[in-house]
Amino acid sequence: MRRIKHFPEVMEIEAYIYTAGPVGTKWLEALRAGRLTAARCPKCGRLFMPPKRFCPYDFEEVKELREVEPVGVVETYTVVERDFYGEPLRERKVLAFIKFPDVEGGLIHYVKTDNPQMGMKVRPKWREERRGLVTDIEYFVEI
Amino acid sequence: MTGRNLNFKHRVAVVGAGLTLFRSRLLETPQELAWLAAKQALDEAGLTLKDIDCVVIGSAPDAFDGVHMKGEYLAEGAGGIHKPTIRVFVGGATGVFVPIAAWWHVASGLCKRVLAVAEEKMSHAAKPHTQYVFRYIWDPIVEKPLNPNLIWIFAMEMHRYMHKCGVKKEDIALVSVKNKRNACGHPSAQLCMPNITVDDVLKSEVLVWPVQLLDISPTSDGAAAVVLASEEEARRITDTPVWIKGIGWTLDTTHWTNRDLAYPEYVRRAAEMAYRMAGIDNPRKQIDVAEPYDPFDYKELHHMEGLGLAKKCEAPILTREGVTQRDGDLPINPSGGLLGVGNPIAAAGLMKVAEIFWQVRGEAGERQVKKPVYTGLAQAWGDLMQAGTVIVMGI
Amino acid sequence: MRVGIVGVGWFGFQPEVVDYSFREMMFKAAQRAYEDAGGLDPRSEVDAFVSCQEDFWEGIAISDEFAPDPVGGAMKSVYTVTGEGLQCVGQAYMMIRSGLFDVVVVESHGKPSDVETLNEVIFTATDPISLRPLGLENVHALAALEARAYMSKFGVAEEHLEAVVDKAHKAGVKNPRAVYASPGKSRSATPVVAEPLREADIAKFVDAAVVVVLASERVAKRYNDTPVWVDGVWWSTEFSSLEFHDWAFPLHAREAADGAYTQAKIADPYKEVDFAEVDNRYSFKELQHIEALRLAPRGTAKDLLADGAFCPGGRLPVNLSGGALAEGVPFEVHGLARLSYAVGVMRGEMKAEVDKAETAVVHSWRGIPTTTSVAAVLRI
Amino acid sequence: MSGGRPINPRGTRYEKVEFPVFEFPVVGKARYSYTTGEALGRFLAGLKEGKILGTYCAKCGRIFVPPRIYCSYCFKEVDGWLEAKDEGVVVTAVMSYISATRARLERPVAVGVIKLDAPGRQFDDHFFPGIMHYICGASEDDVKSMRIFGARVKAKWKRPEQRTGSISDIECFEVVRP
Repeated sequence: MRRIKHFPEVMEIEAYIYTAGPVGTKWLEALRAGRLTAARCPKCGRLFMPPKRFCPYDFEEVKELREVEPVGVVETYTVVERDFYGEPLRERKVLAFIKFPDVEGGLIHYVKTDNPQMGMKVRPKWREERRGLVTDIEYFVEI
Repeated sequence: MTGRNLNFKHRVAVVGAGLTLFRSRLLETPQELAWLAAKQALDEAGLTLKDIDCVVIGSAPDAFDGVHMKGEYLAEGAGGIHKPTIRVFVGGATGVFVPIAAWWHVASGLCKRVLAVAEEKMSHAAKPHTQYVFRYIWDPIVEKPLNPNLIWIFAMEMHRYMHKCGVKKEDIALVSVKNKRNACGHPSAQLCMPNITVDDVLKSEVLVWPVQLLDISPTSDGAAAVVLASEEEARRITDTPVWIKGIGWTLDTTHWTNRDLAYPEYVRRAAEMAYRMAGIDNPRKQIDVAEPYDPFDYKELHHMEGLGLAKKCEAPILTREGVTQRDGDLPINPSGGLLGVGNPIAAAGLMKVAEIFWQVRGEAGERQVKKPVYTGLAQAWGDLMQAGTVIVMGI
Repeated sequence: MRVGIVGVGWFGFQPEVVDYSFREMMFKAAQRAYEDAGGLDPRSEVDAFVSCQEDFWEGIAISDEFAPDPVGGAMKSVYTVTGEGLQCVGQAYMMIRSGLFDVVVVESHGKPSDVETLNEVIFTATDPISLRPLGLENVHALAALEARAYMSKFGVAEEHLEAVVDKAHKAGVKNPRAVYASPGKSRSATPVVAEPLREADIAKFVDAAVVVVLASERVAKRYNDTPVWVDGVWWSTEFSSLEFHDWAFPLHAREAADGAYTQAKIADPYKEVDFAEVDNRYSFKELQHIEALRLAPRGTAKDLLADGAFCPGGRLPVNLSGGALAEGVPFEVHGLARLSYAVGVMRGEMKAEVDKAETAVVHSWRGIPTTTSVAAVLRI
Repeated sequence: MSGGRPINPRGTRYEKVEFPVFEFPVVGKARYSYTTGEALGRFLAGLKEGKILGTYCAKCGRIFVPPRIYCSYCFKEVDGWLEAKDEGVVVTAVMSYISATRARLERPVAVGVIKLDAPGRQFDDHFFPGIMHYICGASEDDVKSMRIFGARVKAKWKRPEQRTGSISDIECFEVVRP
């Protein structure tokens, strides 16, 4: 019995427009100004980056952003050589999780280095033209 | 169905509820919306996050917020970190289903205090238009190639109901007028229209005849939350716990083009399940206030008949006679419903559960119905004219 | 009130099931499960149905619409959990213990072969503000970050991953469902994908559907003389965003396991558990999850595995089925795949080199980028 | 807007976007190739040949259009295939003035559910072979006056070479004028 076995379709719209909430918007505006900040919970004093509008631990409201020294430490990293479908990438990329002293969380971002190390100190390399996104940091470089 | 006399060793009560504003566009991220509602519910119950041991999340299509595995994403905002957190999903009926799932979290004895949070942020799906996401609700092979608009299916059901029961559009418009005026008493309301008239509804833009613009609830961002507790905990938390007396839900066959849309049989079955558990045999008399799901005005009438609160084709008559007003004998949607307060899909159903919670406790302020309230009902609907969820609550 | 598994049915476990749609796969799995439950009639003997599924896996905006019919749940109490198959078992466990339900059917299905842009779909699960703008070409890189954190903290070397992959492929040969079990393949012969993970460290995807029938102690014997009892099931979400979770150790797996052990009154898992089926969709995860499930002290799973403790015939066999590395990852069905294999071993239907198979622990994780695990304790 | 709970519900409303947001283009990011399976695979092949195929259950007598390999009511495999006629009666119909993206249409289109004839089988309102489709040859007044309910309609097929094996191989169901 003849059959048409597949039916191609999509579940797409044109584009999503994500907003970042009151604290997140200030965080993105700080990025646009080339500054790293973290959100501080008034009750437990933890600093959160990426920022939070509420403390996940005690559910208090978080309003205040604090400036953070743009010096991070590579806590773990990977050298990505192939894409999900197995094709080699045009150029290898180093993806890392970068922690900042006394800050809970950190940033998952690219590091431009030929010799990635655990515990390596890095600082952000900002793009000239910034739009208020985590990609305003082009990548991190070793200090 | 095991219909034995259902007195459970674990009675479960609602002890707190919270809501955000319902608006077409809110700046908060979905996590923050969930947190705003959850925090308000905890505050009202006089609890903090560390008192919660399980979390149940409700949110409708991921394609609105634009986040895959949305349950994981919302866990933080719903207070679910380092805890068992689960997301249940029955389309639009999710809002009333969240407390149903939270009920067996407690009734099973595995959890003592459960946070049930429903959230929806539809404004992320901005381009080309929020409504565009509804095209992915249809059967991808048999229906979607016709490039449908979701309002088609509601209009077909409404027209079938009008045809079968001989209902006029004027009768149906009365529901929209009632709810959009009632909403003016609700602090979260998106669409309070104090002076709306039937004429306004009948003159509003025709979208898909017989559905016109003011027949519909708006798309919204918003979140709602309730706190459930075991009997022992509930008595310690508050002296006015509102018991969950009955739960019920039913999903009909997917193939809505094979069945008559004039009467929601699946809502009747869901109500029957909840009534049996709550020991209700004459809902018209024993239910003091009800919040049936009203994404469209005709749906309130349609669901009143499914819930047995009106005989078949009788709901428009009761509405015309004012029986369903706040000072009527059977107040329906005193909150203002989805038509007036707003329709952030999953959170809309839980807003109704919160309304019944406040009505039973006499805390609905301007919206409080005139007659004394001992037993109330909230109902949600969803999927392709297919899912009915019912919860009966009371003293 | 104990809760027993009285029927299990599966269908598929093929890289691409071409001739059956996901609904038809659900129907086939349900038919087998009901047959296994002594010819149970879903139209009259089942109180509720729970389906585990996600919208973006199916490409349908409210995918729970399609749950009722294929499992016999039209006009019945059917609902969907957007979560892991084992979380659905957890819901059924709660529903039955509440006293309102006696027989609950759990279903999960996954058809990865239908998804053409799988990396982008998985990536849509990341936080829109903090991670999505990066546009990762390979979401497995996030798992690689966890791999290095674990391996460097506990001195785990590539040879230990080699041992896990080797064990999975050899054990999988005895599992009729394990399409990816190929004993000849050596891990080092496969290319590096995201260092330290090579291709062989990453489980491939598979189309599958599994249905499980659970019943209360009151009625279980009507459907099966030897039910496998679910004595504990628990789940936990560690965090919503990866930046705040423990990169080196799956706390969520530890929290889920502790919850399940407490319910099942297991004080010392290493002594009281006979065998385990855990999530090894990345090779290093098997070691992490063995330790998280208290089957080995932290950092020692690699050594005990090298001594053969967790191999078939060992002291506490882990993944007799070969796990996801051999069977493939069927999206949310993974937990039920582990559970159905464990039930087969405990009933003696699956020939397995394990001397005692009376108490088993089954675990599943929801994969990248989640921090959610589920664990269940089974007894016969 | 006052009185009673919820007290001071919160949320930050905004009209226009004048602050950093992340616009995430989605085109090309959620593509699927659905496996039609036995039932819909044959259904689509049938449409390409100008036929509307269904399955039937001998135990309860129900006919399934669109077809499926299981009877939802008896939970058993269906007992065989049959061809439904490509004509029937309108069960419900509406007039759409907007497209899927909510944009106004120049000319409204009628859409409805059509109960298909299946010779030798009768159905009640509660279960019948039926599909949703466009209805042509019906005026706005036909729909608004509800005269369209129960009207006989017949499929208007695209030319064979234009057909691709999809529900859109039928252009619409045309009202049969007596």
